Amino acid sequence: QGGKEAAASDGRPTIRLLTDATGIDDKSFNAAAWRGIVEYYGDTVEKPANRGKLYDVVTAQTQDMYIPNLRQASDEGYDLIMVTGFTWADALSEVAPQYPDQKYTIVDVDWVGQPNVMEFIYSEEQGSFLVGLAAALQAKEDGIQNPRFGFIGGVPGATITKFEMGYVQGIRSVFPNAQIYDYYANDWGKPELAKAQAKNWYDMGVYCIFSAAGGTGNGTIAQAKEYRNQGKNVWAIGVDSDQYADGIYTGTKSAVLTSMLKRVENSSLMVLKAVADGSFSGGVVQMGMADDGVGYSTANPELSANVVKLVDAAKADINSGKIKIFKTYREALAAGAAPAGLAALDD
Amino acid sequence: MSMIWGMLPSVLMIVAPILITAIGGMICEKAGVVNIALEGLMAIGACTAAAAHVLMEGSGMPHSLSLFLALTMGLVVGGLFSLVHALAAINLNADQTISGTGINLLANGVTIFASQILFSADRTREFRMGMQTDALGIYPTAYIAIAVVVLSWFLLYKIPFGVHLRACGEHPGAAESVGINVKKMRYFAVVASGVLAGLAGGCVVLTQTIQYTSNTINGRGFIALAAVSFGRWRPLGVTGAALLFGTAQAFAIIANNIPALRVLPTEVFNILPYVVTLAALVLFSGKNYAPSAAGKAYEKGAS
Amino acid sequence: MNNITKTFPGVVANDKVILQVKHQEIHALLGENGAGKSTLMSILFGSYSADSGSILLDGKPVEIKNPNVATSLGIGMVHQHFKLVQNYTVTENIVLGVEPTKGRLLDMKRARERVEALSSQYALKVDPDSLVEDITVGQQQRVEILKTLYRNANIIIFDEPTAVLTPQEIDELMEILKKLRSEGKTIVLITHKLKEIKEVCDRCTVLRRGRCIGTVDVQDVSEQDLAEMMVGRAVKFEIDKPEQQAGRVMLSLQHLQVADISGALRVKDLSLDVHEGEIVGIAGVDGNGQSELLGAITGLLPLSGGSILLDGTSIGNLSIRQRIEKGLGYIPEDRKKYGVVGEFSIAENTALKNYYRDTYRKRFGILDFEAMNQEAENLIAQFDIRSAEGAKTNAGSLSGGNQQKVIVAREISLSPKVLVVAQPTRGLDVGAIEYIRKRIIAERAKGRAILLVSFELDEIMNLCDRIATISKGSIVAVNKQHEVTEYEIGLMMAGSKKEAAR
Amino acid sequence: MKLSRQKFIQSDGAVSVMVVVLGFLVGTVLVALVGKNPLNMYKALFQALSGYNIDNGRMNVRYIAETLNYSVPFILCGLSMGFAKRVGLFNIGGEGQYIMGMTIAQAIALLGPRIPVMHWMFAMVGAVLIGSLWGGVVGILKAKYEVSEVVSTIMLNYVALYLSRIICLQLPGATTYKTANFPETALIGNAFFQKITNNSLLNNGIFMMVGAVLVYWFIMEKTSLGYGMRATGFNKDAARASGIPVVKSISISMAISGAFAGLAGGIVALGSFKYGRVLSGMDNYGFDGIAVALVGNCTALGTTLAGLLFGLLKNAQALMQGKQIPKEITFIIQGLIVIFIALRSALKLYQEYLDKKQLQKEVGV
Ligand SMILES: Nc1ncnc2c1ncn2[C@@H]1O[C@H](COP(=O)(O)OP(=O)(O)OP(=O)(O)O)[C@@H](O)[C@H]1O
Ligand SMILES: Nc1ncnc2c1ncn2[C@@H]1O[C@H](COP(=O)(O)OP(=O)(O)OP(=O)(O)O)[C@@H](O)[C@H]1O
Ligand SMILES: [Mg+2]
Ligand SMILES: [Mg+2]
Repeated sequence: QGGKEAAASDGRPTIRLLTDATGIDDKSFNAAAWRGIVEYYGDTVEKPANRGKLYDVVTAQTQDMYIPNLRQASDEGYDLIMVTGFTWADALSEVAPQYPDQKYTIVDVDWVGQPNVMEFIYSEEQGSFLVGLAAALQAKEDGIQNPRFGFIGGVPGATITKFEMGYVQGIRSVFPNAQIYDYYANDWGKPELAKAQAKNWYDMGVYCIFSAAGGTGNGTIAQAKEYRNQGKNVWAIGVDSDQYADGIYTGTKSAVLTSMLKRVENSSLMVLKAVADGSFSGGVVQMGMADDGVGYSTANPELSANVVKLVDAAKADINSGKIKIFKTYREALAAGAAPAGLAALDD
Repeated sequence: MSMIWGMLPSVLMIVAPILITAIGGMICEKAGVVNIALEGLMAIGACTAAAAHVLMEGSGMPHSLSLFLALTMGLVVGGLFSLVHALAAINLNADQTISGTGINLLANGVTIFASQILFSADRTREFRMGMQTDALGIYPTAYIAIAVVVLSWFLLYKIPFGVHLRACGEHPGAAESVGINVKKMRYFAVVASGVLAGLAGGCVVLTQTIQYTSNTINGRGFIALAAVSFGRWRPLGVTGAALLFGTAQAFAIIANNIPALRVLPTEVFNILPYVVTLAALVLFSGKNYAPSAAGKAYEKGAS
Repeated sequence: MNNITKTFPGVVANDKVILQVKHQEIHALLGENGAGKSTLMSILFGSYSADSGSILLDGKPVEIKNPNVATSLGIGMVHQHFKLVQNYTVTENIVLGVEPTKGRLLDMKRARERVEALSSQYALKVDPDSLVEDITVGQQQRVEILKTLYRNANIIIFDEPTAVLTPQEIDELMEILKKLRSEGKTIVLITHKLKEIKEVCDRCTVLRRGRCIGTVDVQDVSEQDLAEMMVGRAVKFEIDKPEQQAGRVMLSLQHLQVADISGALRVKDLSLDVHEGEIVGIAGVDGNGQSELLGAITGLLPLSGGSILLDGTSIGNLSIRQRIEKGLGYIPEDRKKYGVVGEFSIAENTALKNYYRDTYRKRFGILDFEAMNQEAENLIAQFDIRSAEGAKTNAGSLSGGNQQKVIVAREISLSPKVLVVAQPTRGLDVGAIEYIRKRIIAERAKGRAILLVSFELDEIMNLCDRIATISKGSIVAVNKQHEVTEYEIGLMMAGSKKEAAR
Repeated sequence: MKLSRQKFIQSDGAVSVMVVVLGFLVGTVLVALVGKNPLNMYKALFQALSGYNIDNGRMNVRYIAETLNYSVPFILCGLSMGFAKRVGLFNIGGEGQYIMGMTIAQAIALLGPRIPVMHWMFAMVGAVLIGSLWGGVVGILKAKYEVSEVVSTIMLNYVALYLSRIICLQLPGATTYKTANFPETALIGNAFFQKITNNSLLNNGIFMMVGAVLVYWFIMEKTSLGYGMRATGFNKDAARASGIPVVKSISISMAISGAFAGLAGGIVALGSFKYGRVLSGMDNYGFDGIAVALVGNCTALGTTLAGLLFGLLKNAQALMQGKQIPKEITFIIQGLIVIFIALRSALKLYQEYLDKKQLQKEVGV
């Protein structure tokens, strides 16, 4: 079962996805990577017909399983092994040189530097800029005076800081002096904290909250749903995948105004195609907005057409370099693009 | 100050499930059975309630009816699983911590396994709308918790049933000799703790998040267990203990919003509730308030 | 009760026992420890169900499945070990299980009134609002009696009610029994005290090793006859105790003050000397500071004041182990709790106090289990300890008497200068009692200073050279054994000075 | 026949084996119920046990080595739980002790003197010491202030988790998820093992684990210290009355108990990783150790075997998933085994029932 031995006769490559403990239902990069894989083989997530034949997934319960799981997958002769998230970087750096003929790919990392590893990194700050911009424009459209905004992070660190900085700069491009609160729950799995903080902020008059906090972020969405359902004009912003559906509270009405999209599925598709046509090579692939790596969701019908138009316009400016987005708090602060006193950390 | 008052509904949201579970644990220990499976039972209740709500809501059932039935099912399944503990602890004189540990482990697997069967995913599908707050911004869970506290107090101290139940935890031999069916009482208590833990699990998912994941309960059952002894096995004491935990959690958020406190590492506030509890336990140590027969198997007729 | 048979794992507790009790009589049930008396009565009371046999009440067969049925049939029981919830009040305990209610709510006011009424009707004085843990054993017994009366029992079973009472309290109890009989109650009295049977009982049934030996009219038999029926052979009541000269002071208690765990002062300014080669008895009703006194001497409880000298050195502040090393031996009252480790073998139990010394300890703290076993085998032979697998038998599987022998063997083998002995024969059968008492007297002959605490006046009178009577934590008087009567001691136990008693 | 049945019921080992078999049986049924082939589960288990892949006939010793390596923290945390349980305490704090051990080992690895061998030894000693401190505190609170060890260990688990973050974030090169790489001198990898096991993670930790098992057995069964502790565990009052320093016994035993878990943390930190982790959640070895000890009946040998079983299940997880068997089945099997262990007391009741029946027959009821 699995592995090269079972490769399809049509020459499609085999792949194993390795994930951390959260698994492929994390609504984040694991889910997206899986979605891309499934799509490549013409299956759907609900009915992965070729699972176990051409592709499969293994979830590591603890981090000390990363290296053994990588080696095990390498033994089984898959054409490609995919891992997601920077926590896998060290394990991959260790294993990849030992299996020089095995192809690997990793998402969110650009420092493995092995000839048999294709590395994908995403410009999260660009997508985050867009959702910040969208939220600010929507607030303006709603006629809100001095709207305030919130950001909830999981565990602080450089990656999450990219999200926060992009978001902050997006807002500030509309309201240069907008008040922006931030909060790090220090945990990826405590929605109650995000929910309590979100309620607190919404009560204070915050208009929109963007959370990049894994399962913790579910609390924000839950709170936004409740308040919208009660008729309050507040929003949550989804992250990684399009969380429009998660935010639906009635009919097609969703409390998720938009989502910062990080299309890891594109990495899956790209790398699988590269393996199939023999163009696979090691090195870093930067997935920016221009490459459709990041973006924002327009699924919510309440996101006004005008806002969409303006945000799409900004996209062009980002691509052309007219809008410059800082990735670190240090830089953003120095350039005056972010307010002082945020809890973001650069390492 | 207004910020702290504003946090009250959130504090209640966090406290309510812990309190409900702790009251269940208290009743159980009052009857002489220690239940360290609270954590697992909460998980089972949470998973059941979330799954049921998703499925019923999706079938077009009225929202509040669906919520009600979901909670009920969480409560029933929690109660059913607690029967395992009851059987082991009451009929078979098993070591009560062992069967509790077993249920906790089992719950890890069973909830996810069930989600895979129902939703082909490691978690339940997300529901549309959980519980709603009232005009004061307070969830029904807070009222459920208050009702549970009052009811438990009434049950344990105001009617003969409670006197009988407590006697089973203090001196089962005495209870047996006056015709109280110790096994039945203990069964009631264990199942009550399972039911309340299941209910509380449902309360957690339906107020704090949008779906059940393996991380949803996240130690709350153990905190409830601690609240039982910290609260000295009295409804009011347990309420106080649960409130302390909830408030300390909220304090981490409040501290975040006060610039002066932001210089401290967040972890300091994360640690706070646990350190406070430890300190309080040392400070108020001395007399042992635990029911004297708690944790010991009772063999009929033994004196 | 007809042909009642009841087995426990490993024991036939009742073997086709027949018991017939008449209306309004006081019927004694006599037998050694373990004869099956409690078991038989537990069957009558529904706590156990018999393996076979039948019960007839007023000629009609009844099936007593549980205590509830017994209660509804008018059968009540005062258990050997009181069945009282310690942190409930007297009233709560009495009404437990049949609480008066108003609607569905507890009506403690009415309960209290009922208790007070019953308590004055039968002259059973108790404070209805006290917690049971705060009242004396005698009072607890009254609570137990009130429990049966509250349930309108017509047949009341008393399981060894006098074991824990002072002679005066026993007299009171006998009066209560007679009063109950005159009020129309039928009473079954379990005891192995022949005097009591002669005093109040009408008829007596004797059990031995689970079998029914016979039923007799008490008037027709002597105490000696009853004793022989009970034991199955001729018995001697007194033990030989040669006169012996006491030596120098070995244990000296000076102005002891001891508080119990809740902080209440239970021993007040107590002073007492014990000499080499003498047995000093502490007579008193349970709960008058004996446990605290024992705790203070052995080191289980801290001293609040005063000092303890052992052979001249102060041991009051030493650890328990240091006291043992200085030559203090202790045979505790509660052998299961303080005496043996049930899951340990006999060998591990006999080494419990000196396992860490060079006898059993080799290099690196390794224990010499071989030596332990050998020593234990010696003791087993020497002390006639009956066990299934010799030194390797788990102590928990031994009978009570043999567990006690293990403890006695351990303590005596350590050759202590002072031996503190508490209730050494409680719950043992006649053979074991004789044996243990002989060993204690043998220790006296070796010149040990022995302090004996017992609630059984018989035992005190039989064994001691001097008797110190304790009441409310203080010594009322110290008397030579032959200069005082049981009756006088009884009065002093109740608190009056000896002079007053005369 | 009758005798052998009695022997069986009384033999803890035999019953444990039966319980494990039962757990697997139920697990098998569950797998079949969800439409998967249970045979695949056993193939995965067999491969994790023997290194032999039945499907393609390939042999790879690395799987055996990984099973062993995973079992190291299970066994050590099992010993931690078991040691406390033998003294009558329920140590739910293995996780916290493990985390603290891990943390200190990481700190010493990054800050300690880079002397070969000495360096990692220092780190391990540090892990053991902090573990014993973390456990010892519980013992002292219990012995001196009667604070329930169940409550205090639960509290200390969380304190450890967050304290570990605070400490690790201060270490050189720390980001919010990892520190700088450890110097070579701090690692406990074993080149020989790597060579013969196809680069498994098996490391010198296994020697420490074996040492710990021996120490456990030696202290418990052979020494006067262990004797005093067992006496305390079985009957605290009798032990105290016999002069055994109970407060000391309890404190020391919790300290030793914590030392085992601390060592587990140190071994995982320096054996399975080349950098320090800044934890954001728990590894759960400490909690699983509870189950390991219970399955192993708290004896040295039993705990070792139970730990190996848990290591096997863990190593089989990935192999099972590769065959589309959900890994949760391993948790279910573990939980069932522990529950069946609890039900073991039923066998004792059954034995008593048989004895009684026998006696009744003799008496002729
Ligand atoms: N629950 C039990 N399980 C096993 N054996 C028991 C049990 N209860 C009593 N026995 C045994 O049955 C026998 C009869 O015990 P019982 O308590 O009826 O004696 P007794 O005559 O009341 O003795 P005592 O004078 O000591 O009260 C004894 O050998 C006792 O050890
Ligand atoms: N309540 C009980 N539960 C279980 N077993 C008991 C109980 N009471 C006694 N036994 C067991 O019954 C057996 C007989 O005990 P018991 O103390 O009655 O013996 P005995 O015949 O009175 O001997 P001794 O004269 O030495 O006291 C022992 O093996 C004891 O462990
Ligand atoms: Mg006996
Ligand atoms: Mg008796």
